[in-house]
This record gives sequence, structure tokens and C-alpha cells, in this order.
Amino acid sequence: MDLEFSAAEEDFRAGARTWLRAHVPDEPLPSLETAEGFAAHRSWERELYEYGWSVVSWPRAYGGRGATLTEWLIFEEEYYAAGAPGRVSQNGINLLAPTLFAHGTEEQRARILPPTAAGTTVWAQAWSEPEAGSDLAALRSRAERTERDGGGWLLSGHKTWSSRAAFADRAFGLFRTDPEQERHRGLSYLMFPLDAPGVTVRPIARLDGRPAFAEILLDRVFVPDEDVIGEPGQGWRAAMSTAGNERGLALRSPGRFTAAAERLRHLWRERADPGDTAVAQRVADAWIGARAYQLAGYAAASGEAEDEAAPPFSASMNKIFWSELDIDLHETGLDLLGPGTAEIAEGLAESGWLDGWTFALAGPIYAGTNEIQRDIVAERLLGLPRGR
Amino acid sequence: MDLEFSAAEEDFRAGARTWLRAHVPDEPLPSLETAEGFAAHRSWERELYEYGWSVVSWPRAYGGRGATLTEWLIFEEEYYAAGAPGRVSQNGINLLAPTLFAHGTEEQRARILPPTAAGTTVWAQAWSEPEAGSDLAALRSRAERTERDGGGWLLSGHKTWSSRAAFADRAFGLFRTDPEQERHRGLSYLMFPLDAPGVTVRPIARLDGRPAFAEILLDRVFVPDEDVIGEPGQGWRAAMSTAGNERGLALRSPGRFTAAAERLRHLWRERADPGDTAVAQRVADAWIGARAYQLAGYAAASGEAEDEAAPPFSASMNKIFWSELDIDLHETGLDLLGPGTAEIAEGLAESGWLDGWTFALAGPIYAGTNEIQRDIVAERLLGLPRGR
Amino acid sequence: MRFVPDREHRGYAATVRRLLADAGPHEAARAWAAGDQRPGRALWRSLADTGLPALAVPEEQGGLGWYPPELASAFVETGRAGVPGPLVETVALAAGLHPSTPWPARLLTGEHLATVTDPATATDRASAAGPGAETRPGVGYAVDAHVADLTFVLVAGGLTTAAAVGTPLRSVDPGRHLVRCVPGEAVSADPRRIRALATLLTAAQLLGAGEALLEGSVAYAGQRRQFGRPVGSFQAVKHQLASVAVALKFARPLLYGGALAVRGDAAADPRDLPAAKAACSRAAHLAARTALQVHGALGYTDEYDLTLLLRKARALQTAWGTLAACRAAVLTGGPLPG
Amino acid sequence: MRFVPDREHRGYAATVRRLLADAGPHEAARAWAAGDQRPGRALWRSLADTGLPALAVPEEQGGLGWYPPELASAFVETGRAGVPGPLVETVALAAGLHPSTPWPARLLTGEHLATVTDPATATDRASAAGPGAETRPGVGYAVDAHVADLTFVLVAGGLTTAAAVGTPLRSVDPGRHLVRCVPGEAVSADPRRIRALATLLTAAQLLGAGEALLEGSVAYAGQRRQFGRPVGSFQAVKHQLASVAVALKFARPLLYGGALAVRGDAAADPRDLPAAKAACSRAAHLAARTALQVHGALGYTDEYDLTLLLRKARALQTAWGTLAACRAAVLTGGPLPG
Repeated sequence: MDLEFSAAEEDFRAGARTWLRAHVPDEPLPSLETAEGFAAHRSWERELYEYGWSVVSWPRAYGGRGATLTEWLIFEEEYYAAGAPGRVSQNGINLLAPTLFAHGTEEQRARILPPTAAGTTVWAQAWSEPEAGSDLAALRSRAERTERDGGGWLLSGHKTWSSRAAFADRAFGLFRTDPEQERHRGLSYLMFPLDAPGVTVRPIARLDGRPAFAEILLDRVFVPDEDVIGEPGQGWRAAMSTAGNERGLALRSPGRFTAAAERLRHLWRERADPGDTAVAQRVADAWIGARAYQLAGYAAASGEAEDEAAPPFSASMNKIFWSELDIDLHETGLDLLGPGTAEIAEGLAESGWLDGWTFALAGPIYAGTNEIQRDIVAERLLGLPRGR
Repeated sequence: MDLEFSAAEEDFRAGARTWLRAHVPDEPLPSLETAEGFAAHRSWERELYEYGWSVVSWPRAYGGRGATLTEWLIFEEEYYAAGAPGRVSQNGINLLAPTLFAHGTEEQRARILPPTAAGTTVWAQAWSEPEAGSDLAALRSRAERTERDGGGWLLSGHKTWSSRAAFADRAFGLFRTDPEQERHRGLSYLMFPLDAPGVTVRPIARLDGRPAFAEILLDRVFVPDEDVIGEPGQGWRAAMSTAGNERGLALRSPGRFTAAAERLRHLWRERADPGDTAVAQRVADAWIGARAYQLAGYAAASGEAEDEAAPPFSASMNKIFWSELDIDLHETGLDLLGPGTAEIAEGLAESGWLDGWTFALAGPIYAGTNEIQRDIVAERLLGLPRGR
Repeated sequence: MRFVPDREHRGYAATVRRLLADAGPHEAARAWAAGDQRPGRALWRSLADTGLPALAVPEEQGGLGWYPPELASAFVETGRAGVPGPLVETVALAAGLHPSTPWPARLLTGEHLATVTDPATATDRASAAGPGAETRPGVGYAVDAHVADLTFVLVAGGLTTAAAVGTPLRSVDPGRHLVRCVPGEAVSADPRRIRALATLLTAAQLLGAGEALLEGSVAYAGQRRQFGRPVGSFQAVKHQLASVAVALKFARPLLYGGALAVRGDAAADPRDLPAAKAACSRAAHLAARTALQVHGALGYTDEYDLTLLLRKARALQTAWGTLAACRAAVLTGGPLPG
Repeated sequence: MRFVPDREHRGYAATVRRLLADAGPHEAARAWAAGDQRPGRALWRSLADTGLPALAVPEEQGGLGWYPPELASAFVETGRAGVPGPLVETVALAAGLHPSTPWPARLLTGEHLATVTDPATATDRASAAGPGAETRPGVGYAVDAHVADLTFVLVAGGLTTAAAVGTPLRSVDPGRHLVRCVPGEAVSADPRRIRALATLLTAAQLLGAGEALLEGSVAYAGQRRQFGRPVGSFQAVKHQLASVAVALKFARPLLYGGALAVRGDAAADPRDLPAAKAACSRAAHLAARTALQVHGALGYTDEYDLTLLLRKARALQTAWGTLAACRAAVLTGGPLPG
């Protein structure tokens, strides 16, 4: 075993680094949770796309480079190390696209993937409902069959915690197409435009006051058959089969954390009394955690070739690990900033640490709470008895 | 509100301190989990008793001083600060005696309490059974009615994790006297001699190899009616009503932890690099925790006069708090001792820290695991829905 | 020894709690955050009418006496309710400004709000470029100086008037702004008393915020259903909430111990003050993290009132004594976090 | 890049695991603790027959090559099985003693066991009387020197023969004794290699012990019933065990990263070695605490085999790099904990 990158991988890294160095904006873009910032981030997505860096792991036919998982890890390392903007297209690239690759039609892929990669279509996810948060199978929003306009579905219901929905173009989610069925049966995976008649989007502000998500009220919103992914009634399987996409590495890539740990080390060198071992040990732990996640990513990428070595249920374990690391790392950053500075939300360069902390706080909640992830690890990986 | 001790309390403290200074052995006694050490600790109990310091909170009629809860807290502070020996009579004093005070007859109190206080009778507790650990109500050992020798009960069954049983004189525990009843009904609280015919004691070594507890096998062991506490069949209530005796402070008194935190601070001053804030903060946290428990004890003692101010379910909260504090405190001690010294079980003066750590490890398990204590806090204090 | 609040003390705390519960403190906090201080000021005046700031000032100086434990209990309630404004600083100044100065009288009536820089914010971090970063003593942040009637700066060994520099900066707590201040004229005051009381009352607010976060989380967990049952029936949720309850329970005696130390009791231990700030901070932090986890996405929204407390807890954690400074003070004998 | 053990590597680890599972390592450990080293020595000879120590020595010196990753995997298995004796030290010395010295050959065959002082134990703490405590370089504890065939002392920049002083002291791990040693004659060796390999293999044993503690706890939780159901069906127990699984999962890649750094790979990061020791220590510590909690009183008994590992984990935690030293090394660039 080794950690040596091939010449091709080194070339790939050099290419990404060179491009990013030349193109990453000098000043951070405005927050993507504002109209202005959303537009700026959309432009950045287009720039990435034009140079082929938007979706490196996708096939070339859809705007990617056909990069391997290792190359994708390399790209992510370089991307975050360069301080490049957050990805406003993340829902489309990391959640929707894997489902289209696995369950979509060729027509859908050709129609949807390129504008998604280019930032032309920015996607909101529309999973949760007021009564279906952690318990996603309890969802009630329904799609009724219609033969209007060549056949399709009429969506009605109430989605919430829909990230990006305040400014996005379209959304995807699960709807109950068979009212006779319960829980995870009789659901279908559909896409719909957020500006269609019958759609009302009510932005919801997160802790920092920015509309990072929204409620979506749907009143008989028409969706043509071509915007159903997979078989009607099989939506749960389609959604879940790609939830642990790339063993969950894609949800938050190791590169994000190695870059953050490096920034933390920098802040520590700049700010801390070098003899203050109490804070130093937390900086060391952040570095150790980020490095562990990075090496686990390399192991997962290597495991594709050598499948039996890949550990199962990595997605749940990864989620628990990075979400807790992320909070610890940013708490340490805030403590390094010290009284006053640590709580300032705007107006200082250092307020990025508070933004990062706010963002990190959502980690143990979204995409399946850490409680649910621990249940999964305990029951499915360790084989402990089911039931809580 | 204040923290001022009355003149009588200050006198009480001075008296205890003076006596302890004169009588506490210069060298630590041998471990009370050895035959030699058990005998030495028994002698120490007799010495305490002769001078009236064995059971300060008991009425004078039984060898106590009728001390208030505050005075008892003071005595415990002085006792542990003086480095006095562990209490081999703890089971009798802290577990059995409160039950006798609440549910025993005057004859029982007069017969049993003085020798218990004097160390003449050392008690083992006999609660758990192989299939009834955390789930104490599942116990199966039974007591059958007999009219032999003036009437009594014949005990049969299998008790385990019986602390002190390797060397003690007598034991107390719950037995099923009504085989028709289940769970916590039909149980009786009985006392029996460990050298009676039909009793087999098999010592069990704890982590350090010492027989800190034992299995007790019982085969038709005769117990006269006079050794049943309370009404037959009402044993569960008798046992539980005193489990949270003195709001759980008696199980491990605050004085134990304030003394340990002081020793830790001393070790830190002696051993640590003063600039090593990583270990310093743990020493500070240990002091803060011990002080919090001490002040909570003062509040509880004050609350006797002012009952509505006393928080409910203190016993469970206290148990969670001190058991976790105790482990953190001793882990810090071991880390201060450093590599090599930290793991040495015998032969160095510092090995007391390892003994303390071993002892502390049992804290979150015994007398109701911390999982059960958290269930109690959540359901009974916070009012969360029952069921797990 | 009687280490529990007496009847009068508890009665006063209950009065403050009722007053705040009825007064809509969350609306006042949101208005304050939006730039409208009127409801918050009205709330403070009604608190002052109960004698709250006067509990920090001896009778001969127009107050009701020197009652740090009672003040601590009252500030637990302001923390529980999330009352906006520089109340901690106002009361600390009422206690610490010399009676010969012209300001205390108007602080006692509730007419004026005052603020003061936390000296721990005095390192000029914006220009810091290494461990030997330049420290400008007396330069630091004062909470809400842009709307306070009076602003002071704590400098080495004393207090001065203040001049604000720069624009007010928004805090993680939306009802709180930080304003950089530079020292002006020296003022007759007891700076140790100001710092000690500010530390105590900040600890009290943290405890109150923590208790409210626990209560809100328990209520939500009992009512919110997922997987066909209340989320509060899941053992993992129960145990998290039980741990919060334990942390809060054992922070409160330290708070009272700290209050007695601030009061100057001979029997009190000065280390209880930094210990109280450390314990209240940690308990409130655990309560906030747990509240977020129990509420799920709802606890991550601006509009849900409980998140006002969650954000306030983060801000107060470092105010008037960081955890590190408090631990260090415990080891060096207290009372003031460095 | 291929950051997973290849088939041969995994095959070798599986062989070691099978050999140990069949050989009754717990009986050997108990005999060793009781003073009878024969079963433990036989076990080590059978491990040596698989080529284990030879994986630390280049072919030209009679070994099989320099294979730290494979050694790490093998030592995960010795940790899982709780094999007694100074195996870490023996293999580290086999790798670090100069080939011109007379000792390595007998270490490779398994005939001899060797031990060496951990330099971090060199402070003469028995006479320490303050932070400026006297340090006698080269005085320290060597594990099991009283029964080893060879004992050495690591001194500043080198290695010497050893003389034992005082009686062997019992460790929290009953199969382990610590013997104070003073330096003798200088010996030709690579002390950095000895220390690095000892750190790596100690980390590996901790990981293995942690994995076995998790496996044993899961098995027990699935079978032990209380309140009418398996204790492993309680969510609080599940979540504790899941946290252990996560900690162990993310320690293993660091262990391999550390192994590549010890191997001398240019692409490896030297910080991975102290990071591995830190992560394996913490994961094993969590596994041990959780095992104790899941097992209840049973996990607190001497006679239950799993508690051998629980105690070994505590002893190894501070051996060859404390958590504090490893964290400091990570920040200063590694590879050796100070």
C-alpha cells in the first residue's frame, strides 16, 4: 500500500491548482444566501463549467472530465485549499445527478445534467415536510395522476427545510403517487419548477438571519411524465440508493476539512500563545480528524479496485465523523478569536469563522440526524437488535 | 443566604479535625480487599466507634452524635481531608441502617445498629443476581416459609456482585417470599449470617485482582423472623425508600471529592509544567466539579429547613455527577503521573491514584447504572414520555 | 449555614419571572435587533421599578443595599427570558461607579442604560500578527454602546469615559452589537466590583438561558412526533436532555457561591466566581447544542424564539471571562478571570 | 495511489489472527501474569515462525524486508488477542539494532525477547519535587526487563545496554511489569527507528484491543437480557457502541498513514505517526470505557477475559507517546512524540 499519486493524478492536481489560482475571486463572494450572492455564485458555477471544473467526476458527455474518485478527492482538496466559493449547485450535482445516473433515462440525463453543471439550472431539494423530518417516510405531499398535456402529475402539499429554494430554479423530491400505500411505498421521485403556477415559496431564515432554506407550498402543480425519475411508486428506492453516494464522501468532501484545519493551524500560529497547550491540543485534534477523514477517503477510493477491503456503511460513519469534527473545529476557531471577535457576525475578516460555525451546526441534523446515523451503524453494521 | 457555619458547627469541625489528626494512621492501611487489610479496617471502625466518630448522624442511643446533615457533611470533609481509611462498614452504615431506621423494629435497631457501628458486624450487600443486575426486580432467589425454630424463612438462590462478602460477617438483601408474585411484588428484605450452614461464598476479583466482591450461593439457609425487616412481601418498598437516602449524598459524600480534588491540585503543583494549560484546565474542572457537589450538598442540607427549595430526584442527578467527576479526576491524576508511573499498580506511593481510578470505574455501574439514572432524570424529573 | 435562597429572595425572583413572562421579552428582543429599542427600554424600566438595579447599590447611596445573590437570581430570569440590552453592564456600573459621580441615580430608575468595555476584548486583534500581538490597553468592545446612554472603558486599574470608534458590529446574538471604544477621561469607580458583578450576572444569564433551552427542548420533545411516537420517548434524546439537566443543576450552587464571594462574605470562596462562570457557560453550551439537536431544523431557524437564547448563549460564553480565563483564575485563587 | 492493504498483506494479517485465535492467548496472558512465561514464549515463537519480526529487518540482514504496514496489521492482531510480553520492544529492537551487533539474529527466530526503556519514563519522578524536577537521562522503565533475554536503554541520541534497578513493579495490565533500568555500554543502533516503530506498533495494539473490546461488547449486549430484552436493544447502549465503531474506523487509516511514514515513503506525512498513536489511544480508551459500561459488573472482574484488554489499553495509552506528546508532535511536524 502507498500514498503515491500517479503522474496522471499529479498532473490533474497541478491543472486544478493552476486554474483555481488564476480564477478564484480575490475577495469572497457575497453570501450565497442573498439574492446578490446567489447570482454571483451562479456565475462562478458557469465559469467552472466553461473550463471543465464544475463536475470533474461526470462523463465528458455531460460536461465532466470522467475523473476517478481519487481525482475528485484531489480536486476537492485543491478547491477548498484555494478558498474557492461554496457550491450553489451542490443539490443538483451531489443529490439529483447520482439519482439520474442510476435511475434516469438517457433523455433526462441529456436534458438536465448539462444545465445543472453549468449553473443554468440551480436545484433546491424538497425532501422534508412539517410532519416528516427525520421520519421521511411519513411524508404526505401527493401527486395525482392527470392525462392533461400528454400525461403527468399534479403535486399538492407542503415541503419545508428546502435548501436553496429561496432563489433556485427547480426542485426535486418525493411525492405520494399511490394514496393506498403507506410509509416508503407508493412514493415517486419528481422534479418541478419553482416558478410554476401553484408553487409558493416562503423563505425561512437560518440562525444568521439569511434565507438558507424555504417552505414550498404546492397546489396542483403540473409535472409532465418526463420529469419523473425511475418508475412511479419506486421513488424511495431511487432516493435512498444514491443517498450514500460515493460512500457519503460527496456530502462533504475531505478537502473541505483539510483546508479548514489548515486555516485553523494558521489562525493558531497567528493568534495563540504557543505555550497554551489547552487550545493547541484542540488544533491538533482538528488536524488529526481532518487527516483521518482524508485518509479514509483515499482508502475508499482505493477500495473501488479492491472491493472486499471497503468497509460497509461508510456513509453513516462518515456523516457522524465529519459533522462532529466540523463543529469542534469551528468552536476552536471561535475560541482562538477570543472574546468580542468570536461573536461578531459581520464587519471583520474573521467573521468567516462564525459563518463556518453556523454552517457546521446544521451538520448533525441534516441529511439524517446523527441519532439516526448511530442507529444505522449499531443495527446494520454492528448487528445489534433492531428497535429503539 | 450564606455559607457561614454556626459556632456549634465550627466546634464540631474542630473536634473532628483534632481527633482525626491524632488518630488517623500515619501509613495507609493495607487494602481492605485483603484479609489482613479487612481486619485492620475493622479495628479502625472500632476506634472510630469508641470515640463517637463512626456514625455521627445516628442518634446517641445507637452510638452516634445526633449530628445534623450539615455536620455530617463537615465530618466527611474532615475525614477525607485527613486521609483517613476507607469505611469497611459502609454497607451497614449507609445502606442497611437507613432501612432499619425507617422500617425496622426497635428490637432490631437495638440489636443490630451498635455492633454495625462498632465494626463488630461488617455487612455485605446481597442485591444482584446473575440474571438481575440493572434489572433488580428480576431476582429469583427465594425464601420459603418454615415454622422451625420458632418460625422463619429458608433462603435459596444465587446472589452475586456482593461487595465486602469475601470477608464480611453478615449480609442483607431481597428474596422472593411469595412465589406467586412477579417483579417487585412479593419480595422481602432479610438479613443472614455468611457463616450459616448452607451458605457458600465464592470471592470474585475485581480489575486489580482483589476480591472486592463475591458470589453467595444459598441452600436452605435459615433466617428467623426477627431478621426480616418490615412486612414480608414489602421488601422492594423498604429497599427503595432508602436508596436515595440523604438525597444520595451518603453513597459518596462531597468530602471525598473535595479532598481528592485538593490532592490533584497538589499533584499538579508538584508535577506539572505550570504553562501546560491542557492539563491545568482538567485540574481546574475537577476542582470546579468537586466544589459544585460540595455546594449542592450544603444546599440540600439547608433545604431540610426550607423544604420547597430542595430539588427532586437529587439522588439520580448526584450519582451521575459524582461518578463521572470521579473518573475524570482520577484520569487527570494518572495523566499527571505520566508514562510508566501512571500504570504502576503497586510499589510506588503514587499507586494510590491507580487504586482510586480502579475504584472510580465502578461508579457509573453500581447502585443503578448511569443509563438507568438518566432514564429516571428524563422521565421523572423532566417528565419525558416513559419507555425506552 | 443556610445555603438556599430565603423566602423573600425566591419571591423576588418569581416576581421578575412573572413580569418577564407577561412582557413579551422575545418581541422586545426582536425589536431591539431591528433597531427599535423602545420595547426593550420599557421592559428595563419595569424591571427597575421592581428595584432590580437598586439591589446593587447601598441604601445610603439611594439603593436598596448590596445583594449579589438576589441580583444573580434576577439575572437568571433575564437570561431565561432573553431580555435585550446591556443590562449586565448597567447594573455592574450602578454598583461600581463612585456615588460622587453624576451617573448612578439615573441608572437606578431605569431611565438610563450604560455599557462598558470587557477588558478581555482589549487586544487589538485586527492588527495582531503573532503571539506578541500589540495590546492597546483600554481599547475594546462595549456591547450596544451605539444605543446606550453612557459608555465607559475599563483600563488598567480604573475606569474612563469612552469614545466609540467605527460602526456597531452585529453579533451572533442579533439583539447585541459590539462597538469599539477608546478611553476618555478618568472616572471615579471600583473597577474590580464592576468586573466581578459583570462576570456574576453574565454567568446568571447563561444559566437562565440554559434552563429555558432545556425547558423548551423538553416541551418540544414531548409533543413532536416522528416514527409514530414522541421524539422525547427515544432514549438517546432522553439521555442528552438528562445530561443537560445535571449540568444545570450543579452550576446553580456555584452561581450562588460566586454571588456570596462578590458580596464579600468571609465564608465564601473567591474561586466560586470564575467557577460559576465556567460551569454556567459549559451548561448553557450543552443546553444549546442539545436544543439544536432535539429541535432539528426548527432549532436552526431565526424565527423560532428559542433560538434567540441559543445565539445569546454563544455570545455570552466568551463575555466577561472566557472558559480558559475562568479555569486559570480558579487555579490561581480567583476571583476575576484574567 | 492504493491506500488499502493488498491481498498478500491482508492474507498475512488473517494468518496471524487465526494463529492467535487458536493458540489461547488469554491463557498465555494469565500464565505470564502469574510468572509462567512458557506459553507466552511459545506463542511468540509461533508468531516468529510466520516471519513476524523478520518483517522489520532487510533481507540482506537476514530478514524479510522493511514492512511497517504489514507489521502494523500483525500488531493489531496481537492487540486484539492480548498477547503478553514485550513484543513491541522486541520487534522495534530487531529493526533498530545495528546488524553488526550480536543480537538481531536471535530476535528474528523468536528465541529471544528483548526490551527497552521508553525515554518518556526517564524523569526520575520518585524524587521529583516540583516542575523543575530532576531528570536523569537514560533512567526509565523497561517493560518486563526481569524476564526478557535482552534489555536496553534509550539515551539521548543513542542506545545502551541496561542494568535493572529495583524490583519489577506490577502494572494495571497484570501481564506487564515495569523495571527501572540504568544505562550501561553504548550499542550501535538507530534510536529513531526504534522509537518510531515502538510508537507505531503500540498504536496498532491499541487499535486491535479497541476492536476486540467493541466486538466483545456487541456480542455481550446482544445476548445479555435485562428488563425482558437484550441490553443491546436500548438506544443508549447502541449509540455508545456506534461511537466506538466510528472512532475505531477513523483511527485505522491514520495507523496505515503512520506506517508509511515509518517505512520512509516520500508521499507519507510524518505527522501521521503521532496522529495514529493519538487516535488509536483515544479510540481504545473509548472502547474500554464503553465495554465496562455495557458489561456492568462483569466488565469489572479480573476473571472475564475481555478485561485483560481493558487494562492493557490503559497501560498502552501512555506508552511510547502520551496523548499530550503526540498532539504536540502533530503540531511541530512529527514524527516522534517527545
